[in-house]
Amino acid sequence: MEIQVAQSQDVTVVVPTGDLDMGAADQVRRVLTELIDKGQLKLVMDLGGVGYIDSSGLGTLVAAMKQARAAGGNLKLCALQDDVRSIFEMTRLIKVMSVHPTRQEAVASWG
Amino acid sequence: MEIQVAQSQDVTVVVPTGDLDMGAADQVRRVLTELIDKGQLKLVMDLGGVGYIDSSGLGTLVAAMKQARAAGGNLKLCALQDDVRSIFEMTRLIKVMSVHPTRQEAVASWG
Amino acid sequence: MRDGGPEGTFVLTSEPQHLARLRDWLRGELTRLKVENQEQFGLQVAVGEICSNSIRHAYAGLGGKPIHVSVQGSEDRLVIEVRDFGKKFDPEAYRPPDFEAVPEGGIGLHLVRQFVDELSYDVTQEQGTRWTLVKYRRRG
Amino acid sequence: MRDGGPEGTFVLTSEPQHLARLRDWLRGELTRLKVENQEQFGLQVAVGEICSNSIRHAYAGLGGKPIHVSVQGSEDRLVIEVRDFGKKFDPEAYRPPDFEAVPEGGIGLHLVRQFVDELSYDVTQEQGTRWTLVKYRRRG
Ligand SMILES: Nc1ncnc2c1ncn2[C@@H]1O[C@H](COP(=O)(O)OP(=O)(O)O)[C@@H](O)[C@H]1O
Ligand SMILES: Nc1ncnc2c1ncn2[C@@H]1O[C@H](COP(=O)(O)OP(=O)(O)O)[C@@H](O)[C@H]1O
Repeated sequence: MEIQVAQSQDVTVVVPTGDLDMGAADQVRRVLTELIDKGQLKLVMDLGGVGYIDSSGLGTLVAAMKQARAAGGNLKLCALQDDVRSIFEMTRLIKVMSVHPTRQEAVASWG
Repeated sequence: MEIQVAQSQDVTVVVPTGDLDMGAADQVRRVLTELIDKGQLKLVMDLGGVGYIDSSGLGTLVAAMKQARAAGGNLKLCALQDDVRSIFEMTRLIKVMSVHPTRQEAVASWG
Repeated sequence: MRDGGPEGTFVLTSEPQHLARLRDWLRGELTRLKVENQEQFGLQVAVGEICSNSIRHAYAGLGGKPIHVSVQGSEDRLVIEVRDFGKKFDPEAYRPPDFEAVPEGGIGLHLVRQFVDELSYDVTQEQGTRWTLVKYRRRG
Repeated sequence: MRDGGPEGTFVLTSEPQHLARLRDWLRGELTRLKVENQEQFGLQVAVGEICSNSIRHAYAGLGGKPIHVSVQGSEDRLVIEVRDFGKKFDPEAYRPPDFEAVPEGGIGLHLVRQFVDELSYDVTQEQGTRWTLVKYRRRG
Protein backbone atom coordinates (compact mmCIF):
# COMPACT_ATOMS: atom_id res chain seq x y z
CA MET A 1 0.00 0.00 0.00
CA GLU A 2 1.18 3.48 -0.90
CA ILE A 3 0.52 6.24 1.63
CA GLN A 4 0.91 9.94 0.91
CA VAL A 5 0.64 12.68 3.51
CA ALA A 6 -0.42 16.19 2.53
CA GLN A 7 -0.71 19.33 4.62
CA SER A 8 -3.68 21.64 4.06
CA GLN A 9 -3.18 24.59 6.40
CA ASP A 10 -3.17 22.97 9.85
CA VAL A 11 -4.99 19.84 8.68
CA THR A 12 -2.99 16.75 7.78
CA VAL A 13 -4.47 14.68 4.96
CA VAL A 14 -3.44 11.05 4.72
CA VAL A 15 -4.02 9.43 1.33
CA PRO A 16 -3.58 5.66 1.13
CA THR A 17 -3.81 3.86 -2.20
CA GLY A 18 -4.57 0.17 -2.33
CA ASP A 19 -6.37 -2.34 -0.14
CA LEU A 20 -6.68 -1.53 3.56
CA ASP A 21 -6.55 -5.15 4.70
CA MET A 22 -4.75 -7.08 7.39
CA GLY A 23 -1.56 -6.89 5.32
CA ALA A 24 -1.63 -3.08 5.21
CA ALA A 25 -3.01 -2.36 8.67
CA ASP A 26 0.36 -2.18 10.44
CA GLN A 27 1.77 0.27 7.95
CA VAL A 28 -1.26 2.56 8.25
CA ARG A 29 -1.15 2.30 12.04
CA ARG A 30 2.50 3.37 12.09
CA VAL A 31 1.89 6.40 9.87
CA LEU A 32 -1.10 7.59 11.88
CA THR A 33 0.52 7.01 15.27
CA GLU A 34 3.60 8.92 14.19
CA LEU A 35 1.53 11.91 13.08
CA ILE A 36 -0.45 11.94 16.32
CA ASP A 37 2.72 11.62 18.37
CA LYS A 38 4.14 14.62 16.53
CA GLY A 39 1.05 16.58 17.57
CA GLN A 40 -0.66 16.60 14.19
CA LEU A 41 -4.12 16.05 15.59
CA LYS A 42 -6.35 17.41 12.83
CA LEU A 43 -6.31 14.40 10.59
CA VAL A 44 -8.26 13.57 7.47
CA MET A 45 -8.00 10.21 5.78
CA ASP A 46 -8.91 10.35 2.10
CA LEU A 47 -10.14 6.88 1.19
CA GLY A 48 -10.79 7.68 -2.47
CA GLY A 49 -8.01 5.29 -3.50
CA VAL A 50 -9.09 2.44 -1.25
CA GLY A 51 -11.28 -0.18 -2.89
CA TYR A 52 -11.17 -2.79 -0.15
CA ILE A 53 -11.23 -2.65 3.63
CA ASP A 54 -11.59 -5.40 6.22
CA SER A 55 -12.01 -5.56 9.97
CA SER A 56 -8.27 -5.11 10.51
CA GLY A 57 -8.34 -1.89 8.51
CA LEU A 58 -11.39 -0.67 10.39
CA GLY A 59 -9.72 -1.50 13.70
CA THR A 60 -6.70 0.58 12.74
CA LEU A 61 -8.84 3.59 11.85
CA VAL A 62 -10.91 3.33 15.03
CA ALA A 63 -7.80 3.05 17.20
CA ALA A 64 -6.24 6.11 15.54
CA MET A 65 -9.49 8.07 15.86
CA LYS A 66 -9.64 7.31 19.58
CA GLN A 67 -5.99 8.25 20.00
CA ALA A 68 -6.50 11.55 18.15
CA ARG A 69 -9.67 12.36 20.07
CA ALA A 70 -8.03 11.58 23.39
CA ALA A 71 -5.34 14.12 22.50
CA GLY A 72 -7.93 16.76 21.59
CA GLY A 73 -8.04 16.16 17.84
CA ASN A 74 -9.89 13.83 15.52
CA LEU A 75 -9.47 11.56 12.52
CA LYS A 76 -12.07 12.28 9.87
CA LEU A 77 -12.72 10.30 6.71
CA CYS A 78 -13.69 11.33 3.23
CA ALA A 79 -14.31 10.11 -0.31
CA LEU A 80 -15.42 6.58 0.55
CA GLN A 81 -16.06 4.28 -2.41
CA ASP A 82 -19.47 2.60 -2.34
CA ASP A 83 -18.21 -0.85 -1.37
CA VAL A 84 -16.05 0.55 1.40
CA ARG A 85 -18.90 2.69 2.61
CA SER A 86 -21.11 -0.39 2.91
CA ILE A 87 -18.59 -1.89 5.35
CA PHE A 88 -18.73 1.25 7.50
CA GLU A 89 -22.50 0.98 7.49
CA MET A 90 -22.65 -2.69 8.43
CA THR A 91 -20.41 -2.10 11.39
CA ARG A 92 -22.23 1.12 12.40
CA LEU A 93 -18.91 2.93 12.24
CA ILE A 94 -20.54 5.39 9.87
CA LYS A 95 -22.37 6.76 12.92
CA VAL A 96 -19.33 6.96 15.14
CA MET A 97 -16.73 8.41 12.82
CA SER A 98 -16.88 11.76 11.13
CA VAL A 99 -17.36 11.00 7.43
CA HIS A 100 -17.43 13.63 4.66
CA PRO A 101 -18.18 13.30 0.93
CA THR A 102 -15.07 15.13 -0.29
CA ARG A 103 -11.61 16.00 0.96
CA GLN A 104 -12.44 19.67 0.64
CA GLU A 105 -15.45 19.31 2.92
CA ALA A 106 -13.51 17.24 5.44
CA VAL A 107 -10.76 19.84 5.64
CA ALA A 108 -13.27 22.70 5.80
CA SER A 109 -15.15 20.97 8.64
CA TRP A 110 -12.28 21.86 10.97
CA GLY A 111 -13.44 25.45 10.60
CA MET B 1 -47.71 7.74 36.71
CA GLU B 2 -50.71 6.55 34.71
CA ILE B 3 -50.08 3.88 32.08
CA GLN B 4 -52.59 2.84 29.43
CA VAL B 5 -52.17 -0.08 27.08
CA ALA B 6 -53.86 -0.11 23.67
CA GLN B 7 -53.93 -2.78 20.99
CA SER B 8 -53.61 -1.74 17.35
CA GLN B 9 -53.91 -4.93 15.30
CA ASP B 10 -50.95 -7.00 16.53
CA VAL B 11 -49.04 -3.99 17.88
CA THR B 12 -49.30 -3.13 21.56
CA VAL B 13 -49.13 0.59 22.31
CA VAL B 14 -48.12 1.63 25.81
CA VAL B 15 -49.11 5.17 26.78
CA PRO B 16 -47.63 6.53 30.01
CA THR B 17 -48.68 9.92 31.33
CA GLY B 18 -46.48 11.82 33.76
CA ASP B 19 -42.79 11.92 34.58
CA LEU B 20 -40.68 8.89 33.67
CA ASP B 21 -38.28 9.31 36.58
CA MET B 22 -36.72 7.04 39.18
CA GLY B 23 -40.03 7.00 41.05
CA ALA B 24 -41.93 5.69 38.02
CA ALA B 25 -39.30 3.41 36.52
CA ASP B 26 -40.31 0.27 38.45
CA GLN B 27 -43.93 0.58 37.44
CA VAL B 28 -43.04 0.99 33.77
CA ARG B 29 -40.62 -1.91 33.96
CA ARG B 30 -43.32 -4.18 35.38
CA VAL B 31 -45.84 -3.29 32.68
CA LEU B 32 -43.35 -3.82 29.84
CA THR B 33 -41.93 -7.05 31.23
CA GLU B 34 -45.41 -8.47 31.67
CA LEU B 35 -46.32 -7.70 28.07
CA ILE B 36 -43.11 -9.24 26.76
CA ASP B 37 -43.58 -12.32 28.94
CA LYS B 38 -47.08 -12.71 27.49
CA GLY B 39 -45.53 -12.72 24.02
CA GLN B 40 -46.62 -9.22 23.01
CA LEU B 41 -43.38 -8.38 21.26
CA LYS B 42 -44.41 -5.65 18.86
CA LEU B 43 -44.37 -2.77 21.30
CA VAL B 44 -44.74 0.95 20.78
CA MET B 45 -44.30 3.42 23.62
CA ASP B 46 -46.12 6.68 23.00
CA LEU B 47 -44.23 9.30 24.99
CA GLY B 48 -46.53 12.17 24.02
CA GLY B 49 -47.67 12.49 27.63
CA VAL B 50 -44.20 12.34 29.15
CA GLY B 51 -42.61 15.72 29.86
CA TYR B 52 -39.66 14.51 31.94
CA ILE B 53 -37.34 11.54 31.73
CA ASP B 54 -34.14 10.75 33.61
CA SER B 55 -31.46 8.09 33.41
CA SER B 56 -33.61 5.63 35.38
CA GLY B 57 -36.40 6.04 32.86
CA LEU B 58 -33.99 5.61 29.97
CA GLY B 59 -32.53 2.51 31.59
CA THR B 60 -35.98 0.97 31.84
CA LEU B 61 -36.73 1.59 28.18
CA VAL B 62 -33.37 0.24 27.03
CA ALA B 63 -33.76 -2.89 29.14
CA ALA B 64 -37.24 -3.52 27.74
CA MET B 65 -36.04 -2.88 24.20
CA LYS B 66 -33.27 -5.43 24.61
CA GLN B 67 -35.67 -7.94 26.16
CA ALA B 68 -38.14 -7.49 23.29
CA ARG B 69 -35.42 -7.71 20.64
CA ALA B 70 -33.94 -10.82 22.21
CA ALA B 71 -37.38 -12.43 21.90
CA GLY B 72 -37.67 -11.42 18.24
CA GLY B 73 -39.67 -8.22 18.71
CA ASN B 74 -38.86 -4.60 19.44
CA LEU B 75 -39.86 -1.62 21.53
CA LYS B 76 -40.29 1.48 19.38
CA LEU B 77 -40.89 5.00 20.59
CA CYS B 78 -43.01 7.83 19.24
CA ALA B 79 -44.24 11.36 19.87
CA LEU B 80 -41.29 12.56 21.94
CA GLN B 81 -41.63 16.04 23.39
CA ASP B 82 -38.67 18.33 22.58
CA ASP B 83 -37.13 18.24 26.07
CA VAL B 84 -37.40 14.48 26.25
CA ARG B 85 -35.99 14.16 22.77
CA SER B 86 -32.94 16.20 23.83
CA ILE B 87 -32.21 13.60 26.53
CA PHE B 88 -32.32 10.81 23.95
CA GLU B 89 -29.92 12.80 21.80
CA MET B 90 -27.43 13.53 24.57
CA THR B 91 -27.22 9.87 25.45
CA ARG B 92 -27.06 8.79 21.77
CA LEU B 93 -30.09 6.59 22.42
CA ILE B 94 -31.81 8.29 19.52
CA LYS B 95 -29.46 6.34 17.24
CA VAL B 96 -30.00 3.03 18.95
CA MET B 97 -33.73 2.96 19.47
CA SER B 98 -36.35 3.08 16.78
CA VAL B 99 -37.99 6.50 17.15
CA HIS B 100 -40.99 7.69 15.10
CA PRO B 101 -42.71 11.08 14.94
CA THR B 102 -46.24 9.80 15.45
CA ARG B 103 -47.97 6.78 16.92
CA GLN B 104 -49.48 6.05 13.51
CA GLU B 105 -46.06 5.92 11.89
CA ALA B 106 -44.64 3.77 14.68
CA VAL B 107 -47.46 1.25 14.34
CA ALA B 108 -47.25 1.30 10.53
CA SER B 109 -43.49 0.67 10.67
CA TRP B 110 -44.19 -2.90 11.72
CA GLY B 111 -45.49 -3.40 8.16
CA MET C 1 -40.51 14.26 54.29
CA ARG C 2 -40.46 17.95 55.08
CA ASP C 3 -39.49 20.91 53.02
CA GLY C 4 -38.77 23.37 55.80
CA GLY C 5 -35.44 25.09 56.26
CA PRO C 6 -34.41 28.56 55.17
CA GLU C 7 -35.69 30.09 51.97
CA GLY C 8 -33.99 28.53 49.00
CA THR C 9 -33.48 25.13 50.60
CA PHE C 10 -35.49 21.93 50.37
CA VAL C 11 -35.09 18.79 52.41
CA LEU C 12 -36.37 15.49 51.14
CA THR C 13 -35.99 11.93 52.32
CA SER C 14 -34.58 9.24 50.13
CA GLU C 15 -37.70 7.78 48.54
CA PRO C 16 -37.84 8.11 44.74
CA GLN C 17 -41.46 9.22 45.06
CA HIS C 18 -40.32 12.56 46.47
CA LEU C 19 -38.31 13.49 43.38
CA ALA C 20 -41.34 14.90 41.58
CA ARG C 21 -42.06 17.25 44.46
CA LEU C 22 -38.43 18.31 44.52
CA ARG C 23 -38.66 19.19 40.84
CA ASP C 24 -41.80 21.22 41.43
CA TRP C 25 -40.09 23.12 44.22
CA LEU C 26 -37.03 23.67 42.05
CA ARG C 27 -39.13 25.03 39.20
CA GLY C 28 -40.65 27.51 41.62
CA GLU C 29 -37.24 28.64 42.83
CA LEU C 30 -35.90 28.98 39.31
CA THR C 31 -38.91 31.01 38.26
CA ARG C 32 -38.45 33.24 41.30
CA LEU C 33 -34.82 33.70 40.25
CA LYS C 34 -35.93 34.59 36.72
CA VAL C 35 -34.26 31.62 35.08
CA GLU C 36 -35.53 31.25 31.54
CA ASN C 37 -38.13 28.59 30.99
CA GLN C 38 -36.04 26.67 28.49
CA GLU C 39 -33.21 26.29 31.01
CA GLN C 40 -35.45 25.00 33.77
CA PHE C 41 -35.89 21.54 32.29
CA GLY C 42 -32.16 20.90 32.12
CA LEU C 43 -31.61 22.02 35.69
CA GLN C 44 -34.45 19.78 36.84
CA VAL C 45 -32.76 16.85 35.13
CA ALA C 46 -29.35 17.76 36.59
CA VAL C 47 -30.61 18.10 40.17
CA GLY C 48 -32.87 15.08 39.73
CA GLU C 49 -29.94 12.92 38.66
CA ILE C 50 -27.78 14.07 41.55
CA CYS C 51 -30.57 13.26 44.02
CA SER C 52 -31.35 9.91 42.37
CA ASN C 53 -27.69 9.08 42.83
CA SER C 54 -27.88 9.97 46.51
CA ILE C 55 -30.83 7.62 46.90
CA ARG C 56 -29.31 4.81 44.85
CA HIS C 57 -25.62 5.06 45.70
CA ALA C 58 -25.15 7.02 48.92
CA TYR C 59 -28.14 5.36 50.64
CA ALA C 60 -28.21 2.14 48.61
CA GLY C 61 -31.93 2.55 47.94
CA LEU C 62 -32.89 2.84 51.60
CA GLY C 63 -35.72 5.28 52.38
CA GLY C 64 -35.99 7.81 55.19
CA LYS C 65 -32.52 9.34 54.78
CA PRO C 66 -32.05 13.09 54.31
CA ILE C 67 -31.04 14.94 51.14
CA HIS C 68 -30.62 18.72 51.26
CA VAL C 69 -30.98 20.86 48.17
CA SER C 70 -30.37 24.59 48.03
CA VAL C 71 -30.51 27.15 45.25
CA GLN C 72 -28.89 30.56 45.25
CA GLY C 73 -28.86 33.09 42.47
CA SER C 74 -26.47 35.98 42.02
CA GLU C 75 -26.16 38.31 39.09
CA ASP C 76 -23.96 36.10 36.96
CA ARG C 77 -24.66 32.60 38.17
CA LEU C 78 -26.89 30.12 39.89
CA VAL C 79 -25.40 27.86 42.50
CA ILE C 80 -27.25 24.69 43.42
CA GLU C 81 -26.03 22.47 46.21
CA VAL C 82 -27.08 18.92 46.92
CA ARG C 83 -25.93 17.20 50.07
CA ASP C 84 -26.34 13.63 51.26
CA PHE C 85 -24.99 11.93 54.37
CA GLY C 86 -24.47 8.36 53.22
CA LYS C 87 -21.68 6.51 51.45
CA LYS C 88 -19.29 8.95 49.83
CA PHE C 89 -18.77 9.47 46.13
CA ASP C 90 -15.45 7.96 45.10
CA PRO C 91 -14.05 10.00 42.21
CA GLU C 92 -11.23 7.51 41.69
CA ALA C 93 -13.71 4.79 40.84
CA TYR C 94 -15.78 6.91 38.48
CA ARG C 95 -15.45 6.25 34.76
CA PRO C 96 -17.42 8.44 32.39
CA PRO C 97 -19.46 6.51 29.83
CA ASP C 98 -17.94 5.92 26.42
CA PHE C 99 -20.63 6.81 23.92
CA GLU C 100 -18.27 6.09 21.09
CA ALA C 101 -17.79 2.53 22.21
CA VAL C 102 -17.49 0.32 19.18
CA PRO C 103 -17.28 -3.42 19.44
CA GLU C 104 -13.53 -4.02 19.45
CA GLY C 105 -13.57 -7.62 18.44
CA GLY C 106 -15.89 -10.00 16.75
CA ILE C 107 -16.45 -7.77 13.76
CA GLY C 108 -14.90 -10.24 11.34
CA LEU C 109 -17.50 -12.98 11.57
CA HIS C 110 -20.21 -10.33 11.69
CA LEU C 111 -19.03 -9.05 8.31
CA VAL C 112 -18.87 -12.57 6.90
CA ARG C 113 -22.52 -13.13 7.81
CA GLN C 114 -23.54 -9.96 6.00
CA PHE C 115 -22.30 -11.33 2.73
CA VAL C 116 -23.12 -15.03 2.73
CA ASP C 117 -26.33 -16.97 3.22
CA GLU C 118 -24.92 -19.76 5.34
CA LEU C 119 -21.81 -19.92 7.47
CA SER C 120 -20.91 -23.20 9.09
CA TYR C 121 -17.83 -24.80 10.56
CA ASP C 122 -16.73 -28.32 11.10
CA VAL C 123 -14.40 -28.68 14.02
CA THR C 124 -14.32 -32.45 14.09
CA GLN C 125 -10.88 -32.40 12.45
CA GLU C 126 -7.88 -33.29 14.53
CA GLN C 127 -6.55 -29.80 14.07
CA GLY C 128 -7.91 -26.50 12.93
CA THR C 129 -11.25 -25.57 11.49
CA ARG C 130 -13.05 -26.05 8.20
CA TRP C 131 -15.37 -23.18 7.38
CA THR C 132 -18.09 -23.46 4.73
CA LEU C 133 -19.61 -20.35 3.22
CA VAL C 134 -22.70 -20.77 1.07
CA LYS C 135 -24.14 -18.08 -1.13
CA TYR C 136 -27.39 -18.71 -2.99
CA ARG C 137 -27.35 -17.75 -6.62
CA ARG C 138 -29.69 -15.08 -7.81
CA ARG C 139 -31.90 -16.14 -10.68
CA GLY C 140 -32.08 -13.83 -13.62
CA MET D 1 3.19 -19.84 -0.82
CA ARG D 2 1.88 -21.83 -3.75
CA ASP D 3 -1.45 -21.85 -5.47
CA GLY D 4 -1.37 -25.30 -6.94
CA GLY D 5 -3.92 -27.98 -6.19
CA PRO D 6 -6.96 -28.96 -8.22
CA GLU D 7 -8.92 -26.39 -10.17
CA GLY D 8 -10.99 -24.28 -7.83
CA THR D 9 -8.62 -24.48 -4.91
CA PHE D 10 -5.96 -22.12 -3.65
CA VAL D 11 -3.36 -22.71 -1.01
CA LEU D 12 -1.72 -19.83 0.79
CA THR D 13 0.56 -19.60 3.77
CA SER D 14 -0.33 -17.55 6.79
CA GLU D 15 1.29 -14.21 5.99
CA PRO D 16 -1.15 -11.27 5.72
CA GLN D 17 0.69 -10.16 2.58
CA HIS D 18 -0.79 -13.10 0.67
CA LEU D 19 -4.38 -12.05 1.26
CA ALA D 20 -4.39 -9.66 -1.70
CA ARG D 21 -3.34 -12.47 -4.06
CA LEU D 22 -6.02 -14.71 -2.58
CA ARG D 23 -8.61 -12.05 -3.34
CA ASP D 24 -7.37 -11.74 -6.93
CA TRP D 25 -7.62 -15.49 -7.36
CA LEU D 26 -11.09 -15.50 -5.83
CA ARG D 27 -12.28 -12.76 -8.16
CA GLY D 28 -11.10 -14.84 -11.10
CA GLU D 29 -12.96 -17.91 -9.86
CA LEU D 30 -16.13 -15.93 -9.22
CA THR D 31 -15.99 -14.42 -12.68
CA ARG D 32 -15.48 -17.87 -14.17
CA LEU D 33 -18.54 -19.01 -12.22
CA LYS D 34 -20.53 -16.03 -13.55
CA VAL D 35 -21.07 -14.44 -10.17
CA GLU D 36 -22.29 -10.88 -10.63
CA ASN D 37 -19.73 -8.17 -10.16
CA GLN D 38 -21.59 -6.53 -7.32
CA GLU D 39 -21.54 -9.74 -5.29
CA GLN D 40 -17.84 -10.29 -5.73
CA PHE D 41 -16.75 -7.61 -3.30
CA GLY D 42 -18.80 -9.06 -0.44
CA LEU D 43 -17.48 -12.55 -1.04
CA GLN D 44 -13.94 -11.21 -1.08
CA VAL D 45 -14.55 -9.59 2.28
CA ALA D 46 -16.14 -12.75 3.68
CA VAL D 47 -13.35 -15.07 2.58
CA GLY D 48 -10.74 -12.47 3.52
CA GLU D 49 -12.08 -12.25 7.06
CA ILE D 50 -12.15 -16.01 7.46
CA CYS D 51 -8.55 -16.27 6.29
CA SER D 52 -7.42 -13.33 8.45
CA ASN D 53 -8.93 -15.17 11.39
CA SER D 54 -6.97 -18.30 10.50
CA ILE D 55 -3.77 -16.26 10.49
CA ARG D 56 -4.57 -14.34 13.66
CA HIS D 57 -6.39 -16.91 15.75
CA ALA D 58 -5.64 -20.40 14.45
CA TYR D 59 -1.94 -19.68 13.84
CA ALA D 60 -1.53 -16.83 16.37
CA GLY D 61 0.07 -14.63 13.72
CA LEU D 62 2.76 -17.13 12.80
CA GLY D 63 3.71 -17.26 9.13
CA GLY D 64 4.37 -20.26 6.93
CA LYS D 65 1.28 -22.26 7.91
CA PRO D 66 -1.17 -23.54 5.30
CA ILE D 67 -4.66 -22.26 4.56
CA HIS D 68 -6.74 -23.99 1.87
CA VAL D 69 -9.51 -22.21 0.03
CA SER D 70 -11.83 -23.81 -2.48
CA VAL D 71 -14.76 -22.55 -4.52
CA GLN D 72 -17.43 -24.65 -6.14
CA GLY D 73 -20.43 -23.45 -8.06
CA SER D 74 -23.59 -25.36 -8.79
CA GLU D 75 -26.77 -24.13 -10.39
CA ASP D 76 -28.31 -22.72 -7.26
CA ARG D 77 -25.38 -21.99 -4.99
CA LEU D 78 -21.73 -21.26 -4.47
CA VAL D 79 -19.89 -23.17 -1.82
CA ILE D 80 -16.62 -21.78 -0.53
CA GLU D 81 -14.50 -23.72 1.91
CA VAL D 82 -11.66 -22.42 4.01
CA ARG D 83 -9.54 -24.80 6.01
CA ASP D 84 -6.78 -24.17 8.52
CA PHE D 85 -4.80 -26.62 10.64
CA GLY D 86 -4.06 -24.62 13.76
CA LYS D 87 -5.90 -23.91 16.98
CA LYS D 88 -9.58 -24.77 16.62
CA PHE D 89 -12.44 -22.31 16.59
CA ASP D 90 -14.33 -22.59 19.89
CA PRO D 91 -17.98 -21.78 19.22
CA GLU D 92 -18.75 -21.84 22.96
CA ALA D 93 -16.43 -18.92 23.54
CA TYR D 94 -17.70 -16.85 20.63
CA ARG D 95 -19.91 -13.87 21.42
CA PRO D 96 -21.30 -11.86 18.51
CA PRO D 97 -20.66 -8.13 18.80
CA ASP D 98 -23.40 -5.99 20.31
CA PHE D 99 -23.78 -3.03 18.00
CA GLU D 100 -26.59 -1.75 20.15
CA ALA D 101 -24.36 -1.56 23.19
CA VAL D 102 -25.29 1.47 25.23
CA PRO D 103 -23.37 2.52 28.28
CA GLU D 104 -25.33 0.85 31.05
CA GLY D 105 -24.19 3.02 33.91
CA GLY D 106 -22.70 6.40 34.40
CA ILE D 107 -25.33 8.17 32.33
CA GLY D 108 -26.56 10.22 35.28
CA LEU D 109 -23.49 12.37 35.78
CA HIS D 110 -23.09 12.64 32.03
CA LEU D 111 -26.54 14.20 31.82
CA VAL D 112 -25.79 16.53 34.70
CA ARG D 113 -22.76 17.87 32.85
CA GLN D 114 -24.83 18.58 29.77
CA PHE D 115 -26.95 21.03 31.68
CA VAL D 116 -24.62 22.83 34.06
CA ASP D 117 -21.41 24.78 33.55
CA GLU D 118 -19.56 23.47 36.58
CA LEU D 119 -20.04 20.34 38.61
CA SER D 120 -17.94 19.87 41.71
CA TYR D 121 -18.08 17.78 44.84
CA ASP D 122 -16.67 18.16 48.28
CA VAL D 123 -16.07 14.85 49.95
CA THR D 124 -14.21 16.20 52.95
CA GLN D 125 -17.32 15.76 55.06
CA GLU D 126 -17.39 12.95 57.60
CA GLN D 127 -20.22 11.34 55.73
CA GLY D 128 -21.71 11.62 52.30
CA THR D 129 -21.09 14.08 49.51
CA ARG D 130 -21.85 17.72 48.83
CA TRP D 131 -22.36 18.43 45.17
CA THR D 132 -22.25 21.95 43.75
CA LEU D 133 -23.82 22.71 40.40
CA VAL D 134 -23.09 26.07 38.84
CA LYS D 135 -24.94 27.50 35.87
CA TYR D 136 -23.84 30.80 34.36
CA ARG D 137 -26.63 33.24 33.69
CA ARG D 138 -27.27 34.28 30.17
CA ARG D 139 -27.24 38.01 29.65
CA GLY D 140 -30.07 39.46 27.70
N1 LIG E 1 -9.91 -19.85 12.28
C1 LIG E 1 -10.10 -19.68 13.59
N2 LIG E 1 -9.49 -20.49 14.48
C2 LIG E 1 -9.66 -20.32 15.80
N3 LIG E 1 -10.46 -19.38 16.34
C3 LIG E 1 -11.12 -18.53 15.51
C4 LIG E 1 -10.97 -18.64 14.10
N4 LIG E 1 -11.75 -17.69 13.54
C5 LIG E 1 -12.34 -17.03 14.55
N5 LIG E 1 -11.98 -17.54 15.73
C6 LIG E 1 -12.46 -17.08 17.06
O1 LIG E 1 -13.67 -16.35 16.88
C7 LIG E 1 -13.58 -15.03 17.43
C8 LIG E 1 -14.39 -14.04 16.63
O2 LIG E 1 -13.82 -13.80 15.38
P1 LIG E 1 -14.14 -12.44 14.60
O3 LIG E 1 -15.60 -12.24 14.58
O4 LIG E 1 -13.49 -12.48 13.28
O5 LIG E 1 -13.52 -11.28 15.49
P2 LIG E 1 -12.00 -10.94 15.89
O6 LIG E 1 -11.11 -11.62 14.93
O7 LIG E 1 -11.95 -9.45 15.80
O8 LIG E 1 -11.85 -11.41 17.32
C9 LIG E 1 -12.10 -14.75 17.49
O9 LIG E 1 -11.78 -13.82 18.50
C10 LIG E 1 -11.49 -16.12 17.75
O10 LIG E 1 -11.54 -16.42 19.13
N1 LIG F 1 -24.24 10.65 45.88
C1 LIG F 1 -23.38 9.65 45.59
N2 LIG F 1 -22.80 8.96 46.59
C2 LIG F 1 -21.93 7.98 46.32
N3 LIG F 1 -21.57 7.59 45.08
C3 LIG F 1 -22.13 8.24 44.03
C4 LIG F 1 -23.05 9.29 44.23
N4 LIG F 1 -23.40 9.75 43.02
C5 LIG F 1 -22.76 9.02 42.11
N5 LIG F 1 -21.98 8.10 42.71
C6 LIG F 1 -21.09 7.13 42.02
O1 LIG F 1 -20.83 7.61 40.72
C7 LIG F 1 -21.18 6.62 39.74
C8 LIG F 1 -21.69 7.27 38.47
O2 LIG F 1 -22.94 7.86 38.65
P1 LIG F 1 -23.91 8.12 37.41
O3 LIG F 1 -23.14 8.79 36.33
O4 LIG F 1 -25.12 8.84 37.86
O5 LIG F 1 -24.31 6.67 36.88
P2 LIG F 1 -25.14 5.47 37.54
O6 LIG F 1 -25.94 6.04 38.66
O7 LIG F 1 -25.99 4.96 36.42
O8 LIG F 1 -24.10 4.48 38.00
C9 LIG F 1 -22.19 5.74 40.44
O9 LIG F 1 -22.22 4.44 39.89
C10 LIG F 1 -21.70 5.76 41.88
O10 LIG F 1 -20.69 4.81 42.07
